[in-house]
Amino acid sequence: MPSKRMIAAINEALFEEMERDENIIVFGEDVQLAIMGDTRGLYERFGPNRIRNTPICEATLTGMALGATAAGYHVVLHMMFANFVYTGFDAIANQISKMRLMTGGQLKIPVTFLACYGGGGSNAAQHSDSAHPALMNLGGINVVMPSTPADAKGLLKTALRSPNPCFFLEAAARGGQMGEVPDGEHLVPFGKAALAREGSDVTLVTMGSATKWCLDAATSLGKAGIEAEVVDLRSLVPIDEEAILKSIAKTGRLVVVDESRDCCGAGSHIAAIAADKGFFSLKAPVKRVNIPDVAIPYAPAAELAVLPTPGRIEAAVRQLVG
Amino acid sequence: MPSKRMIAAINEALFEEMERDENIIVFGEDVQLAIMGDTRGLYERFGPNRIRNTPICEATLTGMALGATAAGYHVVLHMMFANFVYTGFDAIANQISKMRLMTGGQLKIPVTFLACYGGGGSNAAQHSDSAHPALMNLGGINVVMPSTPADAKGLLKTALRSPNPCFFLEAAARGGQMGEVPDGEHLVPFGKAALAREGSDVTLVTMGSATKWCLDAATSLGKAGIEAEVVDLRSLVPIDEEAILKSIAKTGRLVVVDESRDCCGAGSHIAAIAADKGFFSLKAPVKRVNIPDVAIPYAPAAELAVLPTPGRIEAAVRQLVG
Amino acid sequence: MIAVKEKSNKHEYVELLERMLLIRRSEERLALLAAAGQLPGAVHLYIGEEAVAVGACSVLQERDWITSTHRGHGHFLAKGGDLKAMFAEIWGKKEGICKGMGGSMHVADFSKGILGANGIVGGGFAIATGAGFGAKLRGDGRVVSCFFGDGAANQGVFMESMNISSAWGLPVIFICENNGLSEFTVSSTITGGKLEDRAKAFMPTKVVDGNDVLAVQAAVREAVERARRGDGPSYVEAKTYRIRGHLEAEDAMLGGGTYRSKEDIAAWQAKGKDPISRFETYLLGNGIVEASEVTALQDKIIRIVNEAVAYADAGEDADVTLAHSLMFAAQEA
Amino acid sequence: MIAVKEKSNKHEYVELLERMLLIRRSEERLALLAAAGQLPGAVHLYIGEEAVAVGACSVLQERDWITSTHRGHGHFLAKGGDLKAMFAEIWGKKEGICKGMGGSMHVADFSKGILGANGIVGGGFAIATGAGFGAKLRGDGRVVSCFFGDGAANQGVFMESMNISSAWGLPVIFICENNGLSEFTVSSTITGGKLEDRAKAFMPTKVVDGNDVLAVQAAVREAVERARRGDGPSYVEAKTYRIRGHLEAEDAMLGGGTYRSKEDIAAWQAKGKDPISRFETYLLGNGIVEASEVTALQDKIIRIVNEAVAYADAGEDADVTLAHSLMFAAQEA
Ligand SMILES: Cc1ncc(C[n+]2csc(CCOP(=O)(O)OP(=O)(O)O)c2C)c(N)n1
Ligand SMILES: Cc1ncc(C[n+]2csc(CCOP(=O)(O)OP(=O)(O)O)c2C)c(N)n1
Ligand SMILES: [Mg+2]
Ligand SMILES: [Mg+2]
Repeated sequence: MPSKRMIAAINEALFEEMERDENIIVFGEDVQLAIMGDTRGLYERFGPNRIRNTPICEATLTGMALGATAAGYHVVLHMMFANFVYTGFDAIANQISKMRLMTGGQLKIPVTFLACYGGGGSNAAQHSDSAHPALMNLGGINVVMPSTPADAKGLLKTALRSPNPCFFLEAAARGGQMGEVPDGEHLVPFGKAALAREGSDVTLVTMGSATKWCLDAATSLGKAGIEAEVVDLRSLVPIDEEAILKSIAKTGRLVVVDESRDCCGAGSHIAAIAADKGFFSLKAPVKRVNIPDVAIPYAPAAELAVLPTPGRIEAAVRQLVG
Repeated sequence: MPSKRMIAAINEALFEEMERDENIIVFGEDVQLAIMGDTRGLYERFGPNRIRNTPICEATLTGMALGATAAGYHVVLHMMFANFVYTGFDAIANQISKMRLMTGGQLKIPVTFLACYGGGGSNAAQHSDSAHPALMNLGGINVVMPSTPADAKGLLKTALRSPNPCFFLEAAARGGQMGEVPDGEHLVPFGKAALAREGSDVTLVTMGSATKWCLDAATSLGKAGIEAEVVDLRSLVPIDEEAILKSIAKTGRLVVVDESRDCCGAGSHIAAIAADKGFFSLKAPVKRVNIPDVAIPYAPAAELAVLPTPGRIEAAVRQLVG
Repeated sequence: MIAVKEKSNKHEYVELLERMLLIRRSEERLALLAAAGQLPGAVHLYIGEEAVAVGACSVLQERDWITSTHRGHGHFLAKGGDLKAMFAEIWGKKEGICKGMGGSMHVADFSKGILGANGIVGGGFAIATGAGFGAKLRGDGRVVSCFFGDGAANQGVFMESMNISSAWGLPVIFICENNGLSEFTVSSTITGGKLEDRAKAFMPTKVVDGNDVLAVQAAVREAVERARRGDGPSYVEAKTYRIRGHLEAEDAMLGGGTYRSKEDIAAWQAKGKDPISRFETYLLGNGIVEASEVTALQDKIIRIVNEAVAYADAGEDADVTLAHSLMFAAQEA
Repeated sequence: MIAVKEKSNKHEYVELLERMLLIRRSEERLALLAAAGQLPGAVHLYIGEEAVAVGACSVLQERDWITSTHRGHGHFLAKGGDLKAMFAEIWGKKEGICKGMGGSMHVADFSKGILGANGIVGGGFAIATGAGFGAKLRGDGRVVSCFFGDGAANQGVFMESMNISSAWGLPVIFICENNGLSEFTVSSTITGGKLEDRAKAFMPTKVVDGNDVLAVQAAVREAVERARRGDGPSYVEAKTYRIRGHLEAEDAMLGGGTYRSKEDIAAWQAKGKDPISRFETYLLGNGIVEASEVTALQDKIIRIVNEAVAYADAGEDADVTLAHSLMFAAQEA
């Protein structure tokens, strides 16, 4: 399998699916010259009717995505940074996540949102948020977060064939990460976690950007004789509860690692699942390593201090094991 | 103490604080004739410079609230229904919750938001959401949800003296609920739960609209010999972890009851706290009774079926006790 | 839906009258039932504004799209939505057009191009613009009519949507129902400048007497033709008035407060102003219809409304499990 | 900040030149350092647009407010912000104006009326309107200048804020920095109609040559006077150009793509167009300053920039615990 950068795998999924399905259209701010890199070359290949730069007006763009599905399109809306999801949040929360139920199921909403999330670039508070908790809470929207180029391709292809709205979230600082990517048809189903590392002493449940940090922490812990299992959820809505429960049944210990703020974050939700359905497997408190309830600071060291980096993960594990 | 309706207690807090502090101004859509009842009479008393109807433009109103603090005002912005918080979410999430840190603490942001949340009125999906999980996840905003008229008055007075942004959330279906309300100076501090009912068999942690349902369930369970303790959090940010942990140390069992959707909801966050810091107290799985991950349906019976009503609470308790 | 005619004729006129009467009579029934506490949720009536929806939709084809508002019954019926299915919806029944999941504020029928009433003020702008973008890409000559109120015209999505529609030449007709009111607020107190001027920055505009069904029809017809030709969006502002309260529970919510005078309401209800009695007078006065025909029409409408009430009454309660099963569509094989 | 003068004179002219030079030279230094990978985060430079901020702020008082954009260094310095504190901020240092918590996109100094640069395009509109509302309520004669780009003018909050400002007669000056570009998009491809016409629906407007500092100054002065008199908001559009990339990392992000020609950039950099060389030529040509004075000024500015770099270099790293302690203000006793 060829090794590719994450961003190239995303680009490949877009190319392949747009070739396959002429109803897929892409729009958003600066998608033509591809400010985030992922949509590069689509304009040259598919032209202005399939990919188009928009004005800066997120509130309308999100609602437009819904409207354009009436004409039979599968819309890909690029939101650039996850913080701008807040700017366009009304139509996401009040229209897209509710319209199918409100109309008694009259419509399908094949809309795939792309957005880059997370810190690591000293982009400060307005360009470093992870918006997934707010999206997960809406109920009507799938949310996926790949951690490898292969999963990025496979999850995005699944999203682009789905009749439902989906947020495909890209870790802003990880576009350059390399990995093997299967050529052509490669679909990763929603709601299936990947076992990123096997281990017997503690389970790290994680996703997206935090997976690499977990694997780094696990390697380091391994040297100290602590074997961490790393479960990469890949999709948050739907979520693979079984994979979580199976792993904690094996290890009895859980640390949830996620790059979103703690309060009502993804980590809390996963911990809550464990405390309910996995309760009898647990031998120790469920720990969360995530972003504290603060805005992301600018200065590099200050930013790094609030990210769920390997050091913090290791420390949490050591509270449970050893 | 005089008995008053919830909405009257809120109104009283506004009157008293606006008398006390001439820097408090109120604006929002239809606050003058008081479409939600809570701001009634303020216009006649304080006039157009202290309370003013605005155009319908939530995205600007939330940002304006921040801007007006530059002139030394404590702004009360009424958002009407919690769903409209999504419409004005950008300035809440990207400006208000982050501006203090982003500027190195140069400003205070004394903004109190009022919004009515929750179901029970067959108002359908776009008028029945509880937006608190998304707000709790932002990190820079206090979130309070009274369950009694006295707490409504006391929490709102605290909010109106706070230098920080605060969401004061009113249960839409509970404005008429009666309760004794202390006259004059009555302040309820943020971050202090109330023990709404003592019990030894199971803890119900709840807040706002769900408190009444918990108390009803507890009464019914009591008849069957199951004594439920009801902890009414009153404030969600900051949250009274101690009260939660103290109660589960006593009962060993926890059901979290909240009127927000499950995924990354307030209930998940409370369960996560218990699974971490309260782990060794727990004798049974932590259950959550809340809104499933769906949009709120219109038809009364269908709406009721998704609310965390006493029947569902009782059923959850009986899974743990008995 | 009312058929498109090259030339106005009696048949078409009677259809316009019939459709306005259907809206009026069915909403009067809703008012009665709401007052009796027999309807769930909030009910926002369109009474007094029927000429706007009916005039506008009379020049649309079934495949054309509309987006509507919280005050959406009139648009739904004017665009050919089924009264029985709408009543069943408001009653919260399984037979409702949205299976009882949406209610009054969300009546929609995608098969008839009705992309939904909307509880979010301004919620229709972007949906209409997106649909217009879709239509433009397909090049199939479809147009979209976006109904919205003068209050909604203060939402920024109005400008955003006009900008995109104009920059990209989309077939969108922005139809402002200017009734001078935003809930309990007199719109002039919260509105800077003239709404029409906001639109003028982007597209051709026309302001018409919104209680004159033929005037609305003519203005929208011109806009539709322009849109179908590929010449882009237009703005039509219809000056009209809401006779009933903002919602049927208004009196209780006002707690004795007032925001308009009884005289104002009476003036707009007068024969020369009310869109329906005025059009009747016009048709009778010009000998286009006979008094007996109008009476027969009135009787027919009452019958239709009665039948719809009976239908909704007899319906089954909504399926309480739908909230769980309908949120996501099943993946196709 | 540049003092307000009844009549233009040499002193004032030199101040305008000096302020523009300060912005130019300090940003040129930032460009070099960014290219060398020595600055954290994204850096958006104002080079080529200095006349707008400097002309506008020259007629503001210290107590007046401004809101700024992602391209905010120029506004910050023009309104009297301290260069050392700004550099220290961009360096991520404790001595930074925001203690290193905000960086380039968030430079703010509330004590000087600078209500913050803003990473959200259009983020300043509502803040300016709220501040203007506050000023109006206080009746203290303060005004607010809201700087924004032509791209931001497509955000709906632009219309919403103009509506409120006009409906309530707020002392807000909307200053559009029309550089024809929104990131890598040529704005004309995503913009319907003329921006000025959007504003005309609400308030007096004026379009000026944004590279002519005196033209900007005159237009903004008129708007400020109107606002102080209580006569409400104005719109001033300054036609200008961004010489540098959207951000300093642009080349890498474009991956070889282009959105404008080298010739365009060169044309705007020409002596007759560039706001600084043009103003210098004007001052020299009219005998207002001598060449030696300009040289001395240039030297002085270089010294100031060097000192600021040294100051920032010598600063302490930002306190990593601040994120925790600064989120909420302490309740007063
Ligand atoms: C985003 C949003 N904000 C506020 C409301 C509450 N609301 C419902 S109708 C209305 C007034 C709408 O006025 P207009 O658009 O003129 O329509 P009209 O009711 O006059 O037909 C308001 C403020 C809402 N439903 N949605
Ligand atoms: C809400 C939001 N959407 C998108 C962006 C990304 N973005 C940053 S600058 C910019 C272009 C702004 O153009 P303009 O307002 O003309 O300012 P200029 O850069 O030309 O000075 C965009 C789209 C953003 N920062 N915020
Ligand atoms: Mg209206
Ligand atoms: Mg620009």
